[in-house]
Amino acid sequence: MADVLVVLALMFVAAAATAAVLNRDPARQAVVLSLLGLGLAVAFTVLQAPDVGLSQLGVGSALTPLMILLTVRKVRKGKGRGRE
Amino acid sequence: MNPWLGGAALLLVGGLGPSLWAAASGGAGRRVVAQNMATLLLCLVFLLLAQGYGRTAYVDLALVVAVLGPAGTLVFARLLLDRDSGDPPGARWLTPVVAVATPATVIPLCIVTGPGRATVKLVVIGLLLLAGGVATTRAVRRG
Amino acid sequence: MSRRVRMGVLAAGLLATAALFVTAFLDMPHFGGAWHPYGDRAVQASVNRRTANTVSAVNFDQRGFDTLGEESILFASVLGTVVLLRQARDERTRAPRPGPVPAALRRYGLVALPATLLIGLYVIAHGQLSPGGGFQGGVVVATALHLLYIAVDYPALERIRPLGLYEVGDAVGEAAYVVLGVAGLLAGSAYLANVLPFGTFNTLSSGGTVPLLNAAVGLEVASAVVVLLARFLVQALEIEGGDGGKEQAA
Amino acid sequence: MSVFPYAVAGWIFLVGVYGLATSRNLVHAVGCLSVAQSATYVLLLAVGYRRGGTAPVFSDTPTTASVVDPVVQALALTDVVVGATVTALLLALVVQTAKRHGTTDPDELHELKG
Repeated sequence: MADVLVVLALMFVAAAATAAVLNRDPARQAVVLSLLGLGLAVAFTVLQAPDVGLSQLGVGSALTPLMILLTVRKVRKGKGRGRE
Repeated sequence: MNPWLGGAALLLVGGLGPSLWAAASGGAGRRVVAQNMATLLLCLVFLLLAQGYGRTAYVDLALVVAVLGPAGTLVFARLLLDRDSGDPPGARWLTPVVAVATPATVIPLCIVTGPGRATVKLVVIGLLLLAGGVATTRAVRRG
Repeated sequence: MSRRVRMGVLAAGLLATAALFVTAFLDMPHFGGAWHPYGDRAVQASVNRRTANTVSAVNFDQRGFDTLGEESILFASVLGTVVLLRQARDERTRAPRPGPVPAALRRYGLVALPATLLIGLYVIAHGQLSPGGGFQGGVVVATALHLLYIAVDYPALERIRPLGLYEVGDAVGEAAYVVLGVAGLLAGSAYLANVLPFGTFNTLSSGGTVPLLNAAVGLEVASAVVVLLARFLVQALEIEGGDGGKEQAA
Repeated sequence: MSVFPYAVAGWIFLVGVYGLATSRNLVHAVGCLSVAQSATYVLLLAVGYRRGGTAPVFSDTPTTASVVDPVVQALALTDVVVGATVTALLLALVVQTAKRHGTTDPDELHELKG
């Protein structure tokens, strides 16, 4: 059973990583990256590393998406002004 | 065969898998709803794993997701969702799923754990999750 | 280089790397094996020093100097970000207008903020016992403060966030780690040696210097993340952007 | 099963590098870099796993329990948080690039320069 969970969690992580790369719009990629972070946290936990899982949760669930979305907003604002 | 780990595997395949699909395709609204659903289910997965491995220390992960998961969804609701685009598809399922799945997971865990500090922690996680679910649904549907 | 040539080079590189990976993976000790010489010794050392969470013991006791290096990377990248995202001379700021926030969301934010803060501090304080520690808890604490921005509004966050204080906190956290290391030297032992009494196994005061170093790291990480996000928030929400840059360069 | 987790780590790394090399947006490229970075965590933890082992945290389990390797966990743990601040530094560079050149497409940047 433990092995089944490891395989499932790793497959989820691999799928999320692929999806994160294939989503070319950074704002939408941020959503997939957040799911990748959650998937990694599960994978770390089934690999019996709850410490690393906690670390990943803290960073991946809110912090990284917030930074990416703020960057996207800043960059778009700059571009919109340039076109005017 | 450990039923708790079995439940976690089932949630992983049946809950988080489809959430990933929805989060990786379609419009912004659908993605944010999927992300919200994923964090709520993930919290339950961690609770089931903690029980399944027989390690109460793992409950801390569920505790952290219960507060940071909604925070993440609120980030997306604030910076990604278009205010005038209306109700995102699937948003009306959020509250029923949270309202059913959370007690369905937390109450059996409380019964198995028995009275004590661990049970109080489980109840706190359940309440945080319910409050977070309601608040994020409100934010996502504000649309 | 044309796009097609570039893709060809990329494909060749990826395939070669994949081949190297496969060769290496087939030769590695198999997944889930029982042979972990370093792990077994680290666990033994940690139990001898009465630290229940051996991962914290490795980070802050056995490899404390290495963690100082990691912390310095963190400190340096925060410094770099602050320098890169400072307000340029030709940029104007504009106070962002507070948007309408549903009352239910505002109430959730006000309840979740103290709860998240408490959970973050709990994670830092229990680093030597259960999963957690300064790195994880610091991020949770910093996220808690930003619930004010994401659930209430930006001016509310600005009111409770004296930024200078967090910049000091970042430096104090880093300095506290260095000073705790010097304490080892003063006690007649090595730099960052665990010189405090180890205490009773599985209690809050166990582990000697581990909880103190955890607290120092927690302070630094929390302050660092607050400072980082503050820069991004100012850039995205306040600064209008000057006309310099491109035009001047051209 | 004996090499599957390693293969997953390899796949994540390669797919991240592919995204990095073909990216048309610097913010997307930073996201791809963080994907490639997560491959190292998966690989490290897979190396440290012991079948039937539990987490090397003895707050709720006897010290005689069979546990997985804590050294690799310590390596991954600090790098997750430090990696996030490095991501922030890269995003700050992207913001500066966009300010100076008005674009975040690496190909257009190349044309500007040369």
